[in-house]
Amino acid sequence: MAEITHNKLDWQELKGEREEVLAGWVTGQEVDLEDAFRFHKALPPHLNFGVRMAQAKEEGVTLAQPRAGVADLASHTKLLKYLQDEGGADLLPTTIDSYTRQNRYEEAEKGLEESVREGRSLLNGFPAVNHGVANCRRLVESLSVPVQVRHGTPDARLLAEITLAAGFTAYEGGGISYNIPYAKRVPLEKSLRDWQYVDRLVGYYEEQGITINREPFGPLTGTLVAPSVSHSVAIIEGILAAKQGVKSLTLGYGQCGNLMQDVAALQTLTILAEEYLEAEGLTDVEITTVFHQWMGGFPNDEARAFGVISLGGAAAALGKATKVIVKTPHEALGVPTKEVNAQGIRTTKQVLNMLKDQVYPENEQLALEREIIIQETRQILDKTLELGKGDWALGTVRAFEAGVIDVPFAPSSFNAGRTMPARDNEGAVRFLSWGNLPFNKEIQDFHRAKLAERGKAEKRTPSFQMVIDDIYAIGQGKLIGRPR
Amino acid sequence: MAEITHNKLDWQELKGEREEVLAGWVTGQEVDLEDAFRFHKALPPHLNFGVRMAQAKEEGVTLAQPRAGVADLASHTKLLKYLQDEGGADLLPTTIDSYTRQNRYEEAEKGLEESVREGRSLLNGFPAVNHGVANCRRLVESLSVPVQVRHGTPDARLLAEITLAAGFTAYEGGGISYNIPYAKRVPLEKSLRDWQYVDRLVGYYEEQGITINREPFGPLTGTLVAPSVSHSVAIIEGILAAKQGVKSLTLGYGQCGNLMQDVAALQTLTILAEEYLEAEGLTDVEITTVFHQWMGGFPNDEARAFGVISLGGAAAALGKATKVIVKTPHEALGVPTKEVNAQGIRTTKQVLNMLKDQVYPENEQLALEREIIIQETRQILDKTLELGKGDWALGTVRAFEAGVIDVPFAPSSFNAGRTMPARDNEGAVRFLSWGNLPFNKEIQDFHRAKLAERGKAEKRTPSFQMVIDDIYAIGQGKLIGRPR
Amino acid sequence: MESKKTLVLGVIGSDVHAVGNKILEVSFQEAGFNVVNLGVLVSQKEFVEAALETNADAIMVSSLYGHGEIDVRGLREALIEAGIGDILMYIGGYLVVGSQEWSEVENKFKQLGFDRVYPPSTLPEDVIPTLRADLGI
Amino acid sequence: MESKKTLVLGVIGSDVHAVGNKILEVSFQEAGFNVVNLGVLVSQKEFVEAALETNADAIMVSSLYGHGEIDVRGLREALIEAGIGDILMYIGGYLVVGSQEWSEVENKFKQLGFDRVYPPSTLPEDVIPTLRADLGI
Ligand code: B12
Ligand code: B12
Repeated sequence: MAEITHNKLDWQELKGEREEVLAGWVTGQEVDLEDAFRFHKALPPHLNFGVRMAQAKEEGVTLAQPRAGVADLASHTKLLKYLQDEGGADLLPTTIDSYTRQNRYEEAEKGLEESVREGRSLLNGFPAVNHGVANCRRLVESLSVPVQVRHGTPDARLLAEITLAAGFTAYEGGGISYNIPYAKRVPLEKSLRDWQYVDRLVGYYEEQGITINREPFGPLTGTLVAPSVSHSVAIIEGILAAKQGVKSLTLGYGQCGNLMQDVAALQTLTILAEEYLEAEGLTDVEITTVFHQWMGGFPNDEARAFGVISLGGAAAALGKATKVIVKTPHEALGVPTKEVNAQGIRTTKQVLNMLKDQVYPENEQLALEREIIIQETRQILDKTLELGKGDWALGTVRAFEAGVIDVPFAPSSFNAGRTMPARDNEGAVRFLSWGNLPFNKEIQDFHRAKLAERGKAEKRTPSFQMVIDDIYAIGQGKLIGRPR
Repeated sequence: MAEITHNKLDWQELKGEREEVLAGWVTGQEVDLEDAFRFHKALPPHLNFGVRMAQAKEEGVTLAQPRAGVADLASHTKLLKYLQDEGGADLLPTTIDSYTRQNRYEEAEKGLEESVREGRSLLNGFPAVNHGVANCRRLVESLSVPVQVRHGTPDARLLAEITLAAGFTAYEGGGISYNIPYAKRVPLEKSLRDWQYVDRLVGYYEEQGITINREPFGPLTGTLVAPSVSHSVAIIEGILAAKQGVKSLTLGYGQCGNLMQDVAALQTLTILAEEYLEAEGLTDVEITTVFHQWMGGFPNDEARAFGVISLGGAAAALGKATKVIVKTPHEALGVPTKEVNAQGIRTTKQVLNMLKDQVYPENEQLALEREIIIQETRQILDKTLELGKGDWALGTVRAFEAGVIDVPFAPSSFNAGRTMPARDNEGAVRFLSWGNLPFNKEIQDFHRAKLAERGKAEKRTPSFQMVIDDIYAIGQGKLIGRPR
Repeated sequence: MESKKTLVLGVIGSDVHAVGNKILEVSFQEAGFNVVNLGVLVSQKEFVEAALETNADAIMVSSLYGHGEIDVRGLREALIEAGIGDILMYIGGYLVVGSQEWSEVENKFKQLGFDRVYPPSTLPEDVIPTLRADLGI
Repeated sequence: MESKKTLVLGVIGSDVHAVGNKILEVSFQEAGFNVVNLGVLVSQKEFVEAALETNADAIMVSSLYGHGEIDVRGLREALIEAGIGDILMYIGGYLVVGSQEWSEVENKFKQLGFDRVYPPSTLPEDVIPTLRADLGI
């Protein structure tokens, strides 16, 4: 494999690879780009994801989008329509099952068949590759809001070919965010390159005047990921996507739980992204944001889960996220029914509507919180670029090797796993140990002081037990895992 | 009737009146103060409401208390125990039925009998007078958290005699807040005097070393009541209570819905109360606060109601209220079952716990919001005292006559009803017309500007239609009643 | 206008919910009715007397607090006794304690003598056309 | 200590939920077990081989993502074939898609060859005493 670079792939040179990819499953034959372009051009603008996001950004409102996917087409269509009509979802998803995510299409096929036979979904999502272009189009056509592919696939080339050809107008994922939290042994060089393929495909659609929204997966492992870590990944994936011609970009962040930190994170995400994209000369990209309601362990009790969901909605609205990904009151119980899923959306929309004309006030603490995130992110990104000698793709590979970017609790063997995040005395996510994150002394002292403060309040020395306590905390009805 | 004053009633002189009051219903005979004092003194401190409130204030946490009451004793006991054990209520209520509130004990008796016969509550609360001292004691003894009497009774003398003798340690209401929103033709002189009786009785308990917590009803009509109006009433009732010897005082405020205004309201309530009590030399009173989750019309949909409840919990926590009165997801459907009631508590507690270590940041806008509330409240209170020539009771009667205090949507014919509240463009409650509220030009201009701003955004002239739209708004899923 | 129809409006029993009553008053007025609003805490007797005195065309009863079931018993009979037994009578609000099956509630109050029964989330515009029709205008 | 019992730990199938696995590793270690953690995305074959190689006393399977039902079929048979058919085997997590009646789920997985089956909110301290008892320590 040639050394990876962040340069734009040559579409003509991709020909051979595309043929291979499309041969990966029988439905690959259904992909016909000319036909796909015709289909997209005939779609009304209100079904285009990027257009809807840009409009929301302009209006300063936050849209609500659920997660949802079941195995068979009829049930999945029914599910999405329900979330649209009864949940009031502004945007829809199609969550892909875990076999497809690992390119195990045979197993997905088995799961699909068995699901149809048993009349209940044995898959945890919709196997879009197995369904193929024609079937997926039927889905897209039957909805009245835009729909996005959401998954967790290190090699998502075939899935992209099929779903984009089918008329989906948004595609989640990226070479880091859909590898490090979702795989164990996939080298970053490979996933980065496979996602460059996807981004180049999207760029090709853009060349035809068709906007496909791209969204790096912000929350990563969803468990105590500090803003600077997820911002770094989001911005790198944003740059890598834009280099391939992506024009509509939604960068994500998963709720940490301290309102001030969450608002600061949302505010800094756009600032930093614009800065770094501009430095690469990538100025014609529309950047919007997505806030994920708490991605870690939820309370079992529905009533308590509604509280967590609402707080997430509040942070999204006060941080002026362009959209929010909604959890359901059954998050800790299993994949939700459509009714329960719609409840999560409605709770969120009530909160969004009630807060949409309100602002989170500018103040010194918020400014400090922003400053910390900005400094940390710059330190990570600048070191990454340095390691890559000016190349973001190469820099990313080397940064992960060196632990300069390091995602907590990630299963990937290409992630150093040397950091230990924990909450401070106000519940903001800080670092108990920062491993090799290239933080300067000022930042290191900041984290040390913050955790010392908590340790003092709890009369214990910060340790891994504190981290474990924090992991369970929200599920047990609180934010900070205080000793009992 | 002698002209009303705010002076302390002479306990000895009350003898005759007490006999009359106790003769109001057969259970009055059960009241034996000596026995009551013995009972209270034997109660463990964790069952004392005021003690628990003072402790929460000290710890800086917000306690959660539901509303609940059904007709018969067994069911009511079961209900409260459920809310305590399954809901996790920190404090319990006993909501009194509406016949008792109007001193119609015969009708309450009928309702009680019929409820027992039909096996469902035909009363909207617990008729404590009809149950009597011995029965109420059984209730108090079977609980493990403090319990308060919550009602809406202009003449609550007999109810107080019976429930305090039974061991309740907290009593809601006041001569204004349980008259103006709860009655039509009860003169303020009468209700103020009847509540002085109650407060004097509480003062007599205090003289024996028994703390009875008193709580003026903060939200009044619950419908777009601006903070300065409810603060004025709360502080006057606080002063009147303290004059009679009350030492544990919880002042209330009902959520308006704009987070900044709600936080400012909670912050100013204590500041102002302490200031005005001190001016009267009433310095040994423990002042705590209660925040009421949105008291106006709720959404029918449970999921949406959970959103409203959570936002209320968030405002209570961020405003550092000492306790929050919890609504339920069935608020717009009818009196809730115990399960649904417990859900409201758990949602609230999740939000409280997650926010308890967080602060709402100090900032300029908040300071301005506080300043507005402080100035308005001072203007109302100072004019009231002036009208009363230094007497708060007399001043109150005259202030209501003059519309210097004026509660929106109040049924009482002793309330001027000349103000018209409406939301501004950020959803804070302002005045479209302030009637005779004694606001200076600066304040008047402020309200005018705020509503002009909204009018401009909505391209309409502010009018009563805007008020109607605001009344329906939260029930219809938003905060501000924008034209469709 | 001479032809204005007269409505007697009020919240029955020990009920003090004043907000909906206020909105109904304004809305019925704007819709061209002559409204006699008795406000909250209205007894059966007051309803009957007001209807007689104003020669009303309809009585609009509200009950929000849950005791409606007890409060309205005998109202139709009292109207009959007063000689205006066939006057049009609507009721709306939270008519019972808790939430019961709506069709049951509706039935119960129809048997108690109401011509139309409305659930709590009723808006004025949901009622006015029907009211006009029932009054033949 | 010589007498340390060995546990093979892993998340089966295409499942990447790594957090619970990490916590279980630390907790079992602290409780005095010798832990061989295979991490996430573990195939049946890897479980069998690791158990053989380390002469393990028990296999602790996690499945969080809902496909557990499909992923574990045949695991007990593969262990029998490898000659360690009677090894103690636990499973825990979100074992099926959606939420089903727990007793049904438990039954299903017992029939699939697991000695004990744990629901998602299981804490390490809920398991360790039972594990000790089952291993006779
Ligand atoms: C504000 C409020 C109060 C305020 C009232 C202030 C005041 N004086 O007006 C206060 C705080 C004082 C209060 C007190 C009580 N309340 Co209250 N209150 C409410 C609340 C939150 C909103 C009511 C409101 O103003 N809605 C807005 C207006 C515009 O709507 P509306 O009143 O429903 O009226 C509309 C329709 O119903 C319809 N309509 C009404 N009447 C009629 C008549 C006709 C003929 C027609 C066609 C239509 C119609 O048209 C109206 C306009 O759209 C409701 C719950 C809710 N809806 O969210 C509870 C609620 C009505 N209250 C309730 C109760 C029980 C009480 C109390 C007993 C206290 C308690 N246990 O908590 C006391 C009773 C006091 C008394 N004696 O009456 C219950 C009734 C329960 C039941 N029936 O099962 C409710 C439903 C709350 C609950 N879920 O427990 N309350
Ligand atoms: C964080 C998280 C993620 C992260 C995981 C990051 C990572 N690499 O670790 C991300 C975002 C990547 C993710 C992805 C997905 N997730 Co996920 N995720 C969660 C979440 C929110 C928390 C899990 C967690 O870390 N909990 C904390 C740890 C400490 O608890 P635990 O994992 O449950 O483990 C404890 C117990 O279960 C028990 N235990 C576990 N195993 C064993 C084994 C034995 C022998 C014993 C005794 C005990 C035991 O002990 C552990 C320690 O206490 C849960 C929902 C929840 N719980 O709130 C969903 C959840 C598990 N995920 C789910 C799903 C479906 C997915 C996805 C398919 C995406 C989707 N459709 O939304 C993908 C699957 C990816 C894949 N291929 O596996 C579902 C599973 C549904 C079902 N089975 O019906 C859940 C329940 C959410 C839901 N309601 O839909 N997820």
